[in-house]
Amino acid sequence: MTVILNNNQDLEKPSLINKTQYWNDDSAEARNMSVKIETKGLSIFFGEVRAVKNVSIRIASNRVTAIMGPSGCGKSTLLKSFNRMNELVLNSRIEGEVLVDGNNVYAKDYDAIELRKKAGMIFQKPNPFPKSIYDNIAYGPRIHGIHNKIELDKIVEENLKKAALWNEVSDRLNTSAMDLSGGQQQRLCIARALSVEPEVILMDEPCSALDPISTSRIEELMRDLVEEYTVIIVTHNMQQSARVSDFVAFMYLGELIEYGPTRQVFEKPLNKLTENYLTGRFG
Amino acid sequence: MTVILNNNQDLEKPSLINKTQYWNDDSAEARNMSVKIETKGLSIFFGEVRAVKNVSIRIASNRVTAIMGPSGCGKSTLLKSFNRMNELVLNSRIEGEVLVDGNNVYAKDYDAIELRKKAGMIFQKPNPFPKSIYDNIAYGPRIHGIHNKIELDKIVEENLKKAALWNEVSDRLNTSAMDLSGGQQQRLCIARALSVEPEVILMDEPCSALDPISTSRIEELMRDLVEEYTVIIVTHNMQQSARVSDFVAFMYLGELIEYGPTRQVFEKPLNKLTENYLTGRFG
Amino acid sequence: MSSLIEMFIEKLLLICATISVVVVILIFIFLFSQGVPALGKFSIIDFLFGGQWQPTSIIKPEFGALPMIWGTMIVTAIAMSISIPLGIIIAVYISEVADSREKEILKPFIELLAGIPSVVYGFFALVTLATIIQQLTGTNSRLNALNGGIILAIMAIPTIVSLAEDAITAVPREYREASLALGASKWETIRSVILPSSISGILGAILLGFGRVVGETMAVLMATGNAAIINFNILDSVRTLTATIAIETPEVAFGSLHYNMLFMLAILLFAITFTFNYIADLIMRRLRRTGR
Amino acid sequence: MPRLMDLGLDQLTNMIIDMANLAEKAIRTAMEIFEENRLINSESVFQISEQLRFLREETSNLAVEILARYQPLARDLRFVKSCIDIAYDLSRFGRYAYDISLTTKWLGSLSSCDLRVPIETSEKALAMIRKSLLAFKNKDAELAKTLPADDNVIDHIYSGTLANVLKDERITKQCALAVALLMRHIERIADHACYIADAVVYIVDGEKLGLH
Amino acid sequence: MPRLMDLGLDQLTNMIIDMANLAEKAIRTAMEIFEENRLINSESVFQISEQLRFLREETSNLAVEILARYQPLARDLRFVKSCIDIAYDLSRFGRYAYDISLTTKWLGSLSSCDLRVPIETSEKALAMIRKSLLAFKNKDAELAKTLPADDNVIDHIYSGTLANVLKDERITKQCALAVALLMRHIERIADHACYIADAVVYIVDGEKLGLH
Amino acid sequence: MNRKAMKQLVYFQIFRITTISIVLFLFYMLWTFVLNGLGVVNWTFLTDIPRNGMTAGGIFPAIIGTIYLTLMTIIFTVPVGVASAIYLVEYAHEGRFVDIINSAITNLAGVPSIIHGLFGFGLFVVLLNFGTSLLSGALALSLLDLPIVISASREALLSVPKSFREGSLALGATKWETIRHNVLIYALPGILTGTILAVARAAGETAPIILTATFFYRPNLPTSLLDGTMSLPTHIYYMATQHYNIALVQPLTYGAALVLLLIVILMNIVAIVIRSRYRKMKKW
Ligand SMILES: Nc1ncnc2c1ncn2[C@@H]1O[C@H](COP(=O)(O)OP(=O)(O)OP(=O)(O)O)[C@@H](O)[C@H]1O
Ligand SMILES: Nc1ncnc2c1ncn2[C@@H]1O[C@H](COP(=O)(O)OP(=O)(O)OP(=O)(O)O)[C@@H](O)[C@H]1O
Ligand SMILES: [Mg+2]
Ligand SMILES: [Mg+2]
Ligand SMILES: O=P([O-])([O-])[O-]
Repeated sequence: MTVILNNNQDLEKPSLINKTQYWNDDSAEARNMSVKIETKGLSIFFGEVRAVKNVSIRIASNRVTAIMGPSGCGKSTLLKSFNRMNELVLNSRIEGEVLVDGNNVYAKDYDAIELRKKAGMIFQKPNPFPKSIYDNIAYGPRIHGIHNKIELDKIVEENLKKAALWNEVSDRLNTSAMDLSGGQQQRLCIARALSVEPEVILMDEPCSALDPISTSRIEELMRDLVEEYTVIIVTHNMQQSARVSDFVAFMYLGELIEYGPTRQVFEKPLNKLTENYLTGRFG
Repeated sequence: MTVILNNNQDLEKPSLINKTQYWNDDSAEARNMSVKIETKGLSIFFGEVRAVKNVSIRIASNRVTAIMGPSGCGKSTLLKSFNRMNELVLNSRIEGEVLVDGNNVYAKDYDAIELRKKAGMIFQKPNPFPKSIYDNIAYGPRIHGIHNKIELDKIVEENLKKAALWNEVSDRLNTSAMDLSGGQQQRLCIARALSVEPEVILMDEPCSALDPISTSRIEELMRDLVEEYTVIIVTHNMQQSARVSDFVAFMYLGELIEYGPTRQVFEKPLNKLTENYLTGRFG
Repeated sequence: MSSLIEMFIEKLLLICATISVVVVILIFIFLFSQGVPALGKFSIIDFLFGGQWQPTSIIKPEFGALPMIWGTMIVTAIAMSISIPLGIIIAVYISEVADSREKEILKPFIELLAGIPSVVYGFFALVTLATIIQQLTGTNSRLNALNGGIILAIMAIPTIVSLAEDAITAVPREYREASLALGASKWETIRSVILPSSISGILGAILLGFGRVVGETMAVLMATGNAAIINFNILDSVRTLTATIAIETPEVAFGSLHYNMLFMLAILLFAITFTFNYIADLIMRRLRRTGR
Repeated sequence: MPRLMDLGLDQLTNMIIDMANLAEKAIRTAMEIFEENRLINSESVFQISEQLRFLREETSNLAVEILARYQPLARDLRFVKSCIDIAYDLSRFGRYAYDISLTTKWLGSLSSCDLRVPIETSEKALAMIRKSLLAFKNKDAELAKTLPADDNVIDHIYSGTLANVLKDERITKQCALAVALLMRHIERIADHACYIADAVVYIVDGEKLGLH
Repeated sequence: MPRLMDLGLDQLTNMIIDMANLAEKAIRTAMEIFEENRLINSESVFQISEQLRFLREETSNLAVEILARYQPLARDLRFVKSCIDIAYDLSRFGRYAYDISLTTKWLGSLSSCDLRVPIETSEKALAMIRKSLLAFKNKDAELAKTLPADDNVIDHIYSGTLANVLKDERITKQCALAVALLMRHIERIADHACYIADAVVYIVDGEKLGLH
Repeated sequence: MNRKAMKQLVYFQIFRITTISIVLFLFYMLWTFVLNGLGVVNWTFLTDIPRNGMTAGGIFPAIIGTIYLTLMTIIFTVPVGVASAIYLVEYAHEGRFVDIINSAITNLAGVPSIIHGLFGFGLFVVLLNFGTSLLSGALALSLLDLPIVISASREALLSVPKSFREGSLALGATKWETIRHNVLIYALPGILTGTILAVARAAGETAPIILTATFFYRPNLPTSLLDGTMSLPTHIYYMATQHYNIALVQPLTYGAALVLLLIVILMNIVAIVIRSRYRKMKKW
């Protein structure tokens, strides 16, 4: 195809193909892509249960990576290991390594606080604090020592803009965030996560509580964010994953079964399990 | 196309086209179809709020009719008016008529209990009773005076089979229904609704709490049920509606904006609002 | 037919539900009908601001409630100033800091304490606590405001802890996660997210604790010494409204001015607790409505 | 913010436009063989035709991908669906152009033949392609609906020419064959332009008129 | 319980099979004109060709509908996608058959010509169609992969025949033209049978081999 | 360790120490009762009447009095309380009337127990002339317990998901059928827990009955509703404050207090156990 397209400059301009289907360009780019997060033989235990089993995965920066798989396969657990949120569960224990920018985040002297600044998290249910919109966004920066009003104002505006929410709320920054609609709340949460200048954004089924219209807003936002951040999303929704992700990781019973460019995995999965899952011939 | 297909006996056998796309055969059949439920100038008020505005709709028997529209447009309210469940809300008041099998169910001497037997309801969240699987199904028949064990056994088995659940649970009818998975629970609720021999099945977003695989099970079940029952489903999910419904009703701000065969509404909606909603250019 | 039964049942239940209303009204009417006649014979000003309570004086009975109001106030103040901080700290500890094993022990234990009869606390204050305080301070009135205050604080702590703990636990897990995911420490999360968002529940807990303290009878009766004098030393004996009613009612002559004045004390007490309970209720209700 | 799908739809549009340009180029190149009596190798037309075939495949791949990713409905659905058909029509143009270019290969040099009618008609057909593409670009159903008239004109010329070459004894058998073959290809081109117009009407109005 | 989508996929399969049968019938009918020297009116072939065109449209409509309704993935996606292409290939068979049937219309009676090679080769091409369909029905990638060899044989015959008719002076110009035209159409038919085989391999293995 | 973590550690340690001290203090309190009471609690103590001017003998009449009072309170409050709760949760629609009932209940719950006593004294003892009797005492206690039973039952009913009711109604069950077959049974453990806690409270209450039902010394058991009685809480109070030789009887007082404590704690434990079992069982 490249041969043909080369004759047509028109087709070379930024387009869907270039934006979400870079894998068209063979895995060459994939091989050159910089790795943001990497796990090496990662296993995560809850007491006796081994929720994640010996997973080694390299996640590309500035790409959307989707983690998929049947319920209970360890998607959320894996995601949370990237910012050590799984530590909050009593009895949880890990084996193996999680490297972010090449550093093992489970090393003794690695600061979980810094890690969580670096890897923001968006949850399934929008969870704005019961504070004003402004205070929601300012929360993180304040925690990290910014109290200058002008600076905070700037941060709030900037991040609301990034989250495509500024237009809708700029005139009511001091009203409660709880009065926003579900979709707006989720975008607020994204803005809040952005406020501490993360490099990675982890999303755990961020749209499963939203209506279809809010969902597509968030999906558009994801594609926007990936220009600047590394986005990792857990989703049950195959179409969503098809729409937004560049890479798909498929998990089953705690293991990483398949991992590759989205188009390839969706069109031609290598693993029979993946195939069955994608075609709904599962369990 | 009919011309062509007539040459090919093979194509005439029951198939997707015949099953879900009868509207291919022009509206002739639609016009001849028997009407199960009809509303005439139906308005439903909650106190001062008019949630449903002057809706007149004729719902075909043995078809799946989907009610769609943005959140708060009155879908659930309309659905509930079909078995008078909306009466349970204080301050609710109706104007106009709802005819089931030609009888106005809001007439003074119409028995709401009988109506609710006739029009079973499935809710958004699976709501099995915390009883055994057996007792869940037997609940309705018992309430209506059947206590003979043999008869109940038969009812339980029959309806579990109809709901495509028998194979999965026949060996543990006495375990708690709460131990079933979400999708199984929802099918149990369907079996429970079937147990009192309804003619109509009302479903209010029956899959919105389920994973994709359970969802497709329920969707397949819906297509099965429609052979014997009239199915009305409220759903947010356009693809779901496209998959299972024969007719689509589109509501907006309490009004019925568009109503027609699914393929036609989805391919060529007549109303601009419907068009915008379907193409996600809404609000 | 079946709808007739349905209707009958509904009416029956309705009647039962009305009983509480009737009782409250009855209490109201009764208190006022027994108390208000006293105002004809004794001015309300003297009642509220009179410093002397000598109901049985043959010469000139005095019904100044101020000493009891003072006593109630000082005991309550001591009790609350101890129980509020401790209650909140323990609530936070149990719900946010303690590991699940500690929690499993602490929670039922606190609940259990809420169920211990006040007379038992009173007896403890009377015998043991008073001795301890006396040994520590060297005061000569064994039974005093401090003693009463401390025992009331201990009695109020379970109430405050369990209600505040409920309020804190009711803070959605999502807030915690959100804050932690932003890189806040656990303590920062508690201070900046959890406490602010459970503040109304905690306030309700405090107010209910307050109501319990003000209305408490047996413990103060046994712990404070019951001297109806105004005194600014917390190591002196005081007497509360409740104690006065408990002590004097059995001996009073029915229909006498003293009898009526006891009801006036009850009205006063009722007014105070009513006010606080009402505010607490308002807060709790708003809480429930907004679902926080 | 544009919908994610819009990126894909724009891309589809661009690909269709590119294809239309290529198709026009193919037909023009093929016809030039006769116009200037140049003996252009049909190979270059074949190249364009193959490009079109590949592009058609790409377009329909993209369309399928959009369908499976975004589940378009209503107008979007009609658009994507139609793009598959239009791409097919456009790829046919390439094939017809190639067939035209083969005429000399089959029949030898036609320098002695009077090919003015086919050449003129091919201009008309090219105009129809441009028109249908304009209608597509602007989603102009009214413009699209004028194409059947153009097609009628060409049909008319076609049957007239056939009758004429059979009747007129001065026309050699070879030339008659050449004119007939050329005209038939041009007539097919006009048909496919009409199909495109059809698709445009369907995109805009949701009606399948069957204009041709 | 079958998946809802399966009903649609089965329907698609049936339509493809029907189309293949029709295509075979069209080619056979067209070739009969020469075989028995019957002057069958090309109209009946045209009818079948038009039927195929309509069926292709129906098939691709259904495929699009399945894509938009069920969002198939993996093998299902490849299958639906391929059905669109296969239906296109099959509809082309109809068109080639029609073009074949037009040969006599263009060149007059060919009773004097030796058409044994085209007729034999057409049987080979028909066998390829049947084979590709069998591969499709049974999702037999291995069988599909044998088609390019068959195609090579036909390509060989084609170029050999062309050389032969040019060299052999006993063959009249008209006959030479007829053989060349017929062989070219048959060669195209074999190509499209290969495309179908290609699609089958893609469905089964997910590989686009580009067999032809 | 960075500043954040340091700060957190300091705070959390302070919290832990505070909590542990309070818990230890309360354990100490309970321990004094065990230590001082265990010596006197024996079979005679439990089954004998007080003797020698209450300086010897047992607390049998007090125990029986407490049991009688408690049982009567249950009989008065549980039916009315549960019925009220059912009405409020299942039938009443939001509105003025419900608001009135609700605020009456909260009010009633907030009335200091001594006022219940005073009210009972004035109304039952004096005006209605029931005298100082089981009936007066039980009625006074009932007023105090009623809101507790109602609240507990209401919570239990509210915790039964709305979907159970909808599910049943949608099957054509009537409202009462729904409540009986598909609501009450699931609320029962909750109601039971609440009731037991209310009962425990009644058993330990002092102020209301001191004015309405009990005597300092009344060794013979009550034979009618209109008889006065002894009771454990008041017995403790009297022995601790009114006895002519407080110091002498202190061991006996400790014994009585220990018995009361054990009764009340036992009931609480039963309630807690029921509740935690029920929580584990309940899956909605
Ligand atoms: N806190 C926990 N304690 C014990 N086991 C746990 C805990 N959290 C998760 N697990 C177990 O770990 C496994 C993986 O859980 P996880 O939440 O990661 O699954 P998931 O893929 O995210 O599922 P879902 O799609 O339902 O969210 C499950 O088997 C689960 O039971
Ligand atoms: N019990 C009620 N009291 C007052 N207003 C109500 C009540 N129930 C619904 N409404 C109002 O009626 C309108 C229609 O509500 P309904 O639940 O039918 O919407 P819906 O279309 O089902 O929305 P959703 O998709 O969010 O379920 C809404 O505006 C809602 O606020
Ligand atoms: Mg998860
Ligand atoms: Mg609804
Ligand atoms: O609880 P009281 O001791 O005040 O009755």
